[in-house]
Amino acid sequence: MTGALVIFFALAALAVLGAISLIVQRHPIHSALSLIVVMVALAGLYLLMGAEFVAAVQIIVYGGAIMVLFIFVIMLLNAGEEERTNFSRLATFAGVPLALAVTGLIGAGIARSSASLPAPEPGGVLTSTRTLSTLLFSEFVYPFELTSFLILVAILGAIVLAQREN
Amino acid sequence: MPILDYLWIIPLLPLLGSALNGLFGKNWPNKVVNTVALGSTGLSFVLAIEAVREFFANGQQPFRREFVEWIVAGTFHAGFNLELDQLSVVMLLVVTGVGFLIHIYSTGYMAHEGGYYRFFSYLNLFMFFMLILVLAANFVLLFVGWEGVGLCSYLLVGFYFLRKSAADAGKKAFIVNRIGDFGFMLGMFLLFRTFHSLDFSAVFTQMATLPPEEMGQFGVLTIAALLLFVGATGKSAQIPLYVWLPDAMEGPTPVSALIHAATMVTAGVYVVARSHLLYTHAPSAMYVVAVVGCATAFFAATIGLVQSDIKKVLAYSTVSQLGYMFLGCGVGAFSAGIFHLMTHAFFKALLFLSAGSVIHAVGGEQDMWKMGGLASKIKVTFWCMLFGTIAIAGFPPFAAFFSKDAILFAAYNSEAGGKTLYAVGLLAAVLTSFYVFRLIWLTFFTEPRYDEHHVHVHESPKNMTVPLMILAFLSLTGGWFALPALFGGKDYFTDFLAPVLGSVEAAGTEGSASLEHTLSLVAVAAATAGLLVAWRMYTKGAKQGPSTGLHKVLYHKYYIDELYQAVVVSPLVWVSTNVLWKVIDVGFIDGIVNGVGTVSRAIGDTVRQTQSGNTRSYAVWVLVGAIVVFAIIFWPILHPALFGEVRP
Amino acid sequence: MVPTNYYLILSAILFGLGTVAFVFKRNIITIFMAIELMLNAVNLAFVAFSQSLGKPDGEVFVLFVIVVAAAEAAVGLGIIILTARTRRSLNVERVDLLKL
Amino acid sequence: MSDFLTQYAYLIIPIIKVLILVVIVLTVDAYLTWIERKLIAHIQARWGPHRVGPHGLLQPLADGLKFIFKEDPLPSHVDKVTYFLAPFLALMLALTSLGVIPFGPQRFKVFGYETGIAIADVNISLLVLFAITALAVYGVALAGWASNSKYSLLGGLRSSAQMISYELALTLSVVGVLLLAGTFSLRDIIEHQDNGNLGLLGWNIFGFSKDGAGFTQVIGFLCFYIAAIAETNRIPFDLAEAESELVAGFHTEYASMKFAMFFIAEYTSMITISCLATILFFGGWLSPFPASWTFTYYVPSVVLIPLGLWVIFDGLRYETLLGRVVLPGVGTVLAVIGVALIVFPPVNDAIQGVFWFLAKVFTFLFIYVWMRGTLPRFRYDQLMSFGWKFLLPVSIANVVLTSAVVLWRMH
Repeated sequence: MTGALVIFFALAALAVLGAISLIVQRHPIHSALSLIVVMVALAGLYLLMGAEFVAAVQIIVYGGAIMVLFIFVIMLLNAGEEERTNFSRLATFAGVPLALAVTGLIGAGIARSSASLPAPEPGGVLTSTRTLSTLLFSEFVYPFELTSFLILVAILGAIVLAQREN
Repeated sequence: MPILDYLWIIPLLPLLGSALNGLFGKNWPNKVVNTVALGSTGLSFVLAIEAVREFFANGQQPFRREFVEWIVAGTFHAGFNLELDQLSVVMLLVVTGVGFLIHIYSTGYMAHEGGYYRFFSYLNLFMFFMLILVLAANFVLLFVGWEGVGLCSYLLVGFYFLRKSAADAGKKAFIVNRIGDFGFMLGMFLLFRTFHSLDFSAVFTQMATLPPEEMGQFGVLTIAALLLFVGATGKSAQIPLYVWLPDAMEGPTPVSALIHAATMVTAGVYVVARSHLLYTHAPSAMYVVAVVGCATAFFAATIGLVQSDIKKVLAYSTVSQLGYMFLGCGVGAFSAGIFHLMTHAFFKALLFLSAGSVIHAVGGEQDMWKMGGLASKIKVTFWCMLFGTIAIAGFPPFAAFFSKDAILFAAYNSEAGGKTLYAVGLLAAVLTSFYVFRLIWLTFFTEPRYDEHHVHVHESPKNMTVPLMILAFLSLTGGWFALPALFGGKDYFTDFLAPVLGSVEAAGTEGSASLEHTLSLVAVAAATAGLLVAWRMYTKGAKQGPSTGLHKVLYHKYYIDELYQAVVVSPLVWVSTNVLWKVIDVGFIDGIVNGVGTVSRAIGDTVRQTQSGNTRSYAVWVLVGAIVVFAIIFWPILHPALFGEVRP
Repeated sequence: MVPTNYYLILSAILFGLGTVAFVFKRNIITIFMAIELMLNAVNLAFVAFSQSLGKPDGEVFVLFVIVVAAAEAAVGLGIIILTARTRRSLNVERVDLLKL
Repeated sequence: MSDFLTQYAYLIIPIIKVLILVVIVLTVDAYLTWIERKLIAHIQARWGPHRVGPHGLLQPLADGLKFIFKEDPLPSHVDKVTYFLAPFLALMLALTSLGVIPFGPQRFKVFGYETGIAIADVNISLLVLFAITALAVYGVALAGWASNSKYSLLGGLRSSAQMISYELALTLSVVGVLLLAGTFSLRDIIEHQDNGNLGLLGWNIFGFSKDGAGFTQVIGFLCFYIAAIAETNRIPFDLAEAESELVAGFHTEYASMKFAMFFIAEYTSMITISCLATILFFGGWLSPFPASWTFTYYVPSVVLIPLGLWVIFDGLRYETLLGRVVLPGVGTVLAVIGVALIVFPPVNDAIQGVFWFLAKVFTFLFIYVWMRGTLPRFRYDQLMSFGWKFLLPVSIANVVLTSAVVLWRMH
């Protein structure tokens, strides 16, 4: 039981608990907070694997921007507790078992297929920011440009959607 | 520029005029419409003359060219190819010339009618299709023209479509022609199946090598010839399909003159002559043609005797004259048939136009019993009509004398019951001269039977009378090509056509000049007899007596229409009403359509349930899909698990 | 050293929990969060693979995923605001009509 | 004993360092409030606090006692978890963000564990710092939402929107520096600015450098500082707690210690930002003078001795015991330290870096306070349009410009 394993299990437990709490919490703000916990835990796992840049970006973008946006919207709409309606019998009875089935399928598949993979090396030049950026601007430059267009479009869309027409 | 290389312009010009008038003519003044219609037709006439000149300049070499590739399917190939040989030359000149004259005439005749632009648009369209028909170098293109003129005839017969009789006549013409066209198409298919081509040249060159089929034995060629002849009977109003032509007189008189006398109805004759090789290789078919033609000539003439409608008389005479042409072809004298076709185009157009002028004069009245004594009032018309009458009656030196004479002579000389054919033809000639002179007397002499108070008779304007005079001149001189033949000279017309129609004339031309003279004398005597009888009966103002006995039968055209009604039409109507409509359409087709509707609605009703609009149930559906996908992806990984064997 | 498939199984579990939330929750915003959770799970798998296979491509993909998630959040939340304005409710079960 | 220490040094030493740092920071925060009140008072021609102790020097202690002993009311219908979580979150993040900041150049071994004058010296410290400051918004936003009051809610909304908007500018304005330094590590960034005899000209703000690949970052610095002020919710961007509009903004409903936590968090983040500005643009611990001017090593003493003497004499003017005893004591200590630095050169060398670092940091803190004393508050729409339409484009332009120049200089 090395230190790395300890940290892993701690963070994993944190993530899973956060995810579960996202489900059981009835107020959206609490769900959002749980999700933030999950994200921070994941960032920790990335660090553990040595993907430091991704970890930082994970927290900056997900934690610092996206989730803030969520909370902002929740506060703006002053969303209250979630009401327990059950209009969809299908979702009520079949939904959760099916979701668990999906989990089982993926889990089993991964468990049986990836046993032979080598364990990740923490740190190292492999995923230093320099490598990533070189890759990003050489091999993945077209997707990169496309994403910038995507963001532009998203901005315009958001503006158009959110403005009151008058 | 050598016009021959641009032969397609000649048919195209009328089409252009037709399009212009049809699309924009509605709001144009008559002058503009005239300019377009006459301009296009006249120009194509001029070009035709130029083309013929070049044709002669080339030493009468048959000109043949594919201008546009049209249909290519497997071995089948039909192009837009035009052909100009002696036969087409004759037809071309007749069509464009007479057509042009009739156009001029129409500008006067239709001046006060509604739908002026429509009329000329149709007329030009007809010119286009007719030219296609006569210039076509393969059966397919010829069939295009064939159908096209049928269409135009339908449109023009039903020109006064507000009048039910006119509309019905149009439909009748169309349907009866369909029957013939059906036969024609079958004939074409048979030819293609036999010779793997529909180009005249290809078919006939192959055919020339074949031996003629035995008399009475029915081979492919015979059947094809007969089928084509069926089409010809439809288009050229022969027994048994002649019934539409008299009713077609519902159309305006220029139309009757152009389409139902001069050009379209002769298309059948043209086709038979064009494919004369086929017929000469099928003697039995040829015999059938002769018999049918002869019978029609006599039969129609008898009906013509008693008709009171001036245009009906001419219509039946047209039928009978067409019979003559077929007789000529049937006995192998194709050039004689074509010769008569040409002369007939002249004098019958003349007669119709004069009749139109008469009708114009008496204000739309067509019943001869309500005319009379017009000779002094409308002199020009009278003289022109008289020319036409003499011509058709067959007095020398008028056109029909030569042509009819040639036909009868050929018939006399033809083996296999030639004498009988000759006799019947002669009798028909007597009848012909009788009913035409009857027409003259009833119309122009005897005391007037119309009331002068309402009808004020007046001569037609120049643009109607001038074409009359031209045609009168033509019907006088049109036959003189054959004039030398009488004096042992040579028949220029026959010689001219010889390259196309070949040495088939041999059958007709042999036999001494003396015999020919006697026969012509006999013919003249027959014409005179008819003239005298008519004079005897009608010169002193005859009354329209009560029609009885034979007269009644004739007056009702042997009740043929009623017969057809009973035998063909009503059973058809019954079947279509009680079987096709009530059973097949309602029960079967509507059943299918409604069934499709019902089934799809039922499916929709069931499937609609999933479209609840509830996002969560949609999410569940997404999950189901995801499970399937994952199962497929992971199957190769997972299925060892079912046997507990772990992969490395 | 932590074996790779630990990470992968963790990501599978998180993904499953995301799907559960996706069908279980009724608040639009929460459902949206569930989607983000699934994206995160996928990212974890990406990073784990890229680290264990020694290829940085996976992490580039993660960056792309994050960008897309950001854009998605912008537009999606705009839509949510609009919905809340017109429907006066954030409960997806009450938003089941295409037009009002 | 010692082997135990050597074995667990990697655990113990950081803990000790954290404790030290927290104590220092809390003290500094406390006296920062005193400085602020004094300065603003003088700017506004007032006396400011002067009752509690000489020059009101004990005012912070009094405030602290007050915070501790004040009743802590719980408003009705608040969301308890979040309501309690918010201040802790704010304080925790603020303090954590200091953890990656290197205060001095030295690296030394304790029980065979090499360490420096920084709690954590990670090679992506700048990213970590941004990550933590990015999370800082939650404290404010959640506080505003949880305390179930319209003023608080408005304050929370405002601050969350404001922080998202200005974070972009903040991050982008730093990219210029990153392009020059080519690393995320704050220590490396500082060392990259060390250009020997160029002195302060080598700092990123002026952008000269030995290899001639530098470029002035004035624009970047201005953007950074404005955005940073907005990030810390300070005047003129303190719309989250605009007294005149929303009673006290997001912390209207908070009292006593929880209120204090927000307060401390705010001042701590001020310190963090000042450190960051110092490091990124003003050469961190580097002395402004050329390396060859060794006599400048005595600047600390030259500052400390007169200060100490002045404090002594000033204290002697007091009648109160406190004045007569404490102030001279403090003055003597300062003076003695100054003398000691002259006497023991190695010590003097050791404190050079820290001295300059702190000097710069306190300059920035002074500017903070100065601004609060002088500038009026923005209107909310002005704030937004300024952030999105001016600051962001300018910082992007700075990035483009810098990268272009760097490329051109390299070839």
